[in-house]
Amino acid sequence: MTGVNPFISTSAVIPASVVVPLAAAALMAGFSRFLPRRARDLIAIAVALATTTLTLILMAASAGHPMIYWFSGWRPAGGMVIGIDYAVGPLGAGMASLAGVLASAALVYCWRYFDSARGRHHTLVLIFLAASVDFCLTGDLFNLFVAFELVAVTAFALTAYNAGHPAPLQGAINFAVTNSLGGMCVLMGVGFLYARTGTLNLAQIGQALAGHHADGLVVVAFALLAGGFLVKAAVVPFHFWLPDAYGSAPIPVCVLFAGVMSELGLFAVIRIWDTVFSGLAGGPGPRMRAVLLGLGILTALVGAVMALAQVHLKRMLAFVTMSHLGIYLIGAGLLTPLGLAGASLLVIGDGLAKSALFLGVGVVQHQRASVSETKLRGRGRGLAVTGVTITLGALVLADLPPYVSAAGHGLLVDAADRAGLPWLEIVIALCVVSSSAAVLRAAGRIWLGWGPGESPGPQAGTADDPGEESQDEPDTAGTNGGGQETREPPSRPERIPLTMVLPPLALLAIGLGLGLTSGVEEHAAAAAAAFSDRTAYAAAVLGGHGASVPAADRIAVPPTSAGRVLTDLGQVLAALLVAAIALDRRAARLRRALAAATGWLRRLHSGLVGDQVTWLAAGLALLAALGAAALH
Amino acid sequence: MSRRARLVFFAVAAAALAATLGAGLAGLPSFGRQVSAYARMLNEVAGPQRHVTDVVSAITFDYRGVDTLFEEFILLAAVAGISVLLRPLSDEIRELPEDKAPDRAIPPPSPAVWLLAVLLSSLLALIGLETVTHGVLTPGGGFQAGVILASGIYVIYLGTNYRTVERYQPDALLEASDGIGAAGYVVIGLLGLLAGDAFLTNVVGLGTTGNLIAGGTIALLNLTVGLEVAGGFVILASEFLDQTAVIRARRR
Amino acid sequence: MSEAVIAVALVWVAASGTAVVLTRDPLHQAFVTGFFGLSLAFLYLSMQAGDVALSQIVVGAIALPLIVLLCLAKVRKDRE
Amino acid sequence: MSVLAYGVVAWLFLIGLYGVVTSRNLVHMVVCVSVAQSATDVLLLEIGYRTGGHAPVFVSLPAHPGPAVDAVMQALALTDVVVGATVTALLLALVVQVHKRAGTLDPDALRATRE
Repeated sequence: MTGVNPFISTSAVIPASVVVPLAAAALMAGFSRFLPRRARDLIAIAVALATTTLTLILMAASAGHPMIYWFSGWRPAGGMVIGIDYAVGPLGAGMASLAGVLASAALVYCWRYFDSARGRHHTLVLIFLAASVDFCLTGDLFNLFVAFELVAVTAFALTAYNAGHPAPLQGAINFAVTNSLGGMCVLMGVGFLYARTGTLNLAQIGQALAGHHADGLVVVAFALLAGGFLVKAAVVPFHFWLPDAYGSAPIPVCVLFAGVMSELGLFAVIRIWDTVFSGLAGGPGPRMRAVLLGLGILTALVGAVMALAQVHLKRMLAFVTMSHLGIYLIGAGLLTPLGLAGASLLVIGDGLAKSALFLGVGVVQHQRASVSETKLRGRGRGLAVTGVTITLGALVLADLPPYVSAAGHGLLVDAADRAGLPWLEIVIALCVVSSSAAVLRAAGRIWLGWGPGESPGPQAGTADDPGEESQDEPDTAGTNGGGQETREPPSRPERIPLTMVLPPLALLAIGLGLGLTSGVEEHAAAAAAAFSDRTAYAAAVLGGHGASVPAADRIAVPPTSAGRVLTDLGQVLAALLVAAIALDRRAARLRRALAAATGWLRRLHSGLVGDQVTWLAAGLALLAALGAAALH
Repeated sequence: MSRRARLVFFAVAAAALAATLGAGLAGLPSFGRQVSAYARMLNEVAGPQRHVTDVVSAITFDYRGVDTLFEEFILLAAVAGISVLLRPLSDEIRELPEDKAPDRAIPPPSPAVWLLAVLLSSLLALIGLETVTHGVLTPGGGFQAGVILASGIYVIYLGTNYRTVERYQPDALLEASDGIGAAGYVVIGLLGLLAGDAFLTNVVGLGTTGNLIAGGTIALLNLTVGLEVAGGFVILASEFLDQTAVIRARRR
Repeated sequence: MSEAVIAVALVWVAASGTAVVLTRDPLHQAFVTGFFGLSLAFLYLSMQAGDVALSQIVVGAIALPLIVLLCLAKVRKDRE
Repeated sequence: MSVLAYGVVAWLFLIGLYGVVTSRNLVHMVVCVSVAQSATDVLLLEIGYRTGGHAPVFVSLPAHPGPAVDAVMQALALTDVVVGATVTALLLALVVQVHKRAGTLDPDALRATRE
């Protein structure tokens, strides 16, 4: 740092990071009919890139020094918070900039081929981006709820973008009903905490609760808040909507969902734990760690098993996402800065890789009109670049060094060791290898023509085979809403546009670049330490002493050892091996046995919203019981 | 799960959830016995600080104005989303219903019905304008006024037929109203930044308490929200109406 | 006095909310929903929340039933 | 009184959930979601209520009007009413299209994501 107080020079950047995308979205909603198509695309991409830049500036400026911004100019007075604040730290700003990067990539990918329904698609993506930024930066509990709902409303509409097909519509209904109920839980939790503490500011609620013993109200408030956010984070048993929504949403939307939206749910859970509940009397940390780790392990395992069982590529990536979410929850749930740092790097690395995979699948879908692994067998010829992209992405899922995920994995494993839980490494490795192997198996079948072409198991009704394809192609009648002109026939260019091929490669390159950047682990550790420090956070928001506690810098980060690299390479080899076995004709009986053994799990994912809401109710009660055990 | 299994499972889960909610609700202060210091403080200072009599509007548009900014975009996103979902798809066309008796001209709406609709609509418009302009004084404000204004427009439709609606509905204007309303909120927020203060700071002259034009940006924000909501709700309802009246499957 | 009014409103809300859920036919439900919206508005008014009550009337008793009816009209037309 | 007031919140939320779980018609289900949603508004306003308090509107009041109820909770409930309405409208738009594309409104007959 140069000694200049970054707060002064960058204070206008903080509101700008939400104002820019919001203003653009509003103007596009109002006037897109007067803009040519190319202008809409260009504006949307430019705004997404600008938002990314602004959040990157915030990430750099807030390192080691949280930035507090009071909207409407209402600073706390007389020990009471009056207005709404943004509490900007590098972790939140980093998460926001990941949203910006992925939104930019998704919009570039949309260029030319994607029918944006007169720009409304771009409007929704920009609002989604602004809501994500708000979600990451806000320091107010009710504002967090509003951001949650804004993310949700845009996401419901984007899921069902291909409204001419039943699957996206049904996925959107499941998604919308479960997540709306989740939102209600969050709001009830907000009400409970307000009734107890008389404030909506996270720092002030935490201050009011600190040192007190949790009673029924606090426990239930925790369960409702965490439960609501875990619906969004798709943690078992709140996860059933996720494959239905991610499996049927358009490809650019999947990128935003898998890379950002679910992660926001986890982000919120850790944020409210760190700022609000961690100060409760009785040292609830270790017991809460057990609860979060249990949920994380369950989610990671279910996701990994289900990913291997899919032949629908988007559903497969949906379950890969879910498995990853479980792993992030394991990292964050260790409730140590090192664990959170590892999870953060994994969120970035895996988020970029998963997005690249989704975009690669999109190219395949666009060119071959299918997303079924078995129907696509041997049909990858002519799509070599995409094949390489998908294979690379899959290897990265297994923590191929020196990609940034490998660094995150290293931190996470080290954090588990230090917490006295070295066996977590095995759980994580199992899940990582399964996810990676599922995608490698698909790549082997599609591009090398290996393996049998038929569906791997005879599970009619539960076979995760794609039904009617929902193509991301022009699907709006006419061109100007009211007109009755016949639409252009869907063009299937022989050459794949570069705007579809390059974004996934660019995302992988960013991840590789971050992995090669020295000191990325230290930065992550410092950001995580600042994020986890409740007293420093409260002091920064509410003023008072101890505002600049650079405890962050003192987290020792283990150096990358040769053993670490060998373990990662071992995971990559294991993933290749599992994929090979999955494709080998001689292992057919093994596959059938495994499919039979996991049939009950696949049947649980019935895709029926009534079942999903029932699980939601049960999950809430379970979470309250666990919360009571942890907090009392 | 079979229906029966689901119902049994739900019964157990709901009982546990009821116990959970009960435990939380039991921790609340008794009904009507406590108001937070924060709220008491705002009730006391909002009037003098912001020259408004309706404290709720001061909180909505000033003290917690950012919440409302995002709330407006929830509405904008929902309207955009509904337009996307209900857009005529490639296998659909927009056409007015076929005339069952083509030789018979459609009777024009009777003057009495038309007059009644115009009267009712003017009344609603008046109530809407009254609601939006009194936002700083009495309950009501931009949102409620917007919905009332939107229903005023719909009452006019009741007095006529869909062919006329189809021809005269100003789609571009409605969309612009929706977009300008939302953008207007952002622009009014930027006034604070331009004045060297924080985003959404109330930097406009506050006026005299009790006047219609008081409260600075609170009154302005009420107006812009009214603009957005009115446009948004008409679009929203017309998307559903279009589905019923003019959008049909293309014959194969 | 006001306590009694609120108590009546609460019972009314609970009863009409239950009725909304138990009315399985969507067309009938649309009308019960309007009634439920009114009862909520009355409850809010009795709890001195004029702003919320007004919103609840325009949304719960007018806009929502209207959209439900439009939605049902479209569904019926599709079935023809 | 507390039991009645807070009991209604739990009742509305649970009866709404019950309606969603047992619904045979998507339109009915969406309306049940809005019933559950109204529980949150009732809760917020009850938390902000004060016996004998007047509305937080300081116009034409007697000289010593006594305390007012919580305006903050009213502002939150106001936001939530709007959020609930928009989500309901969005869900109904989805329902219109589902009926068009799947030919049914029975939630248990929708297996498009599974086939």
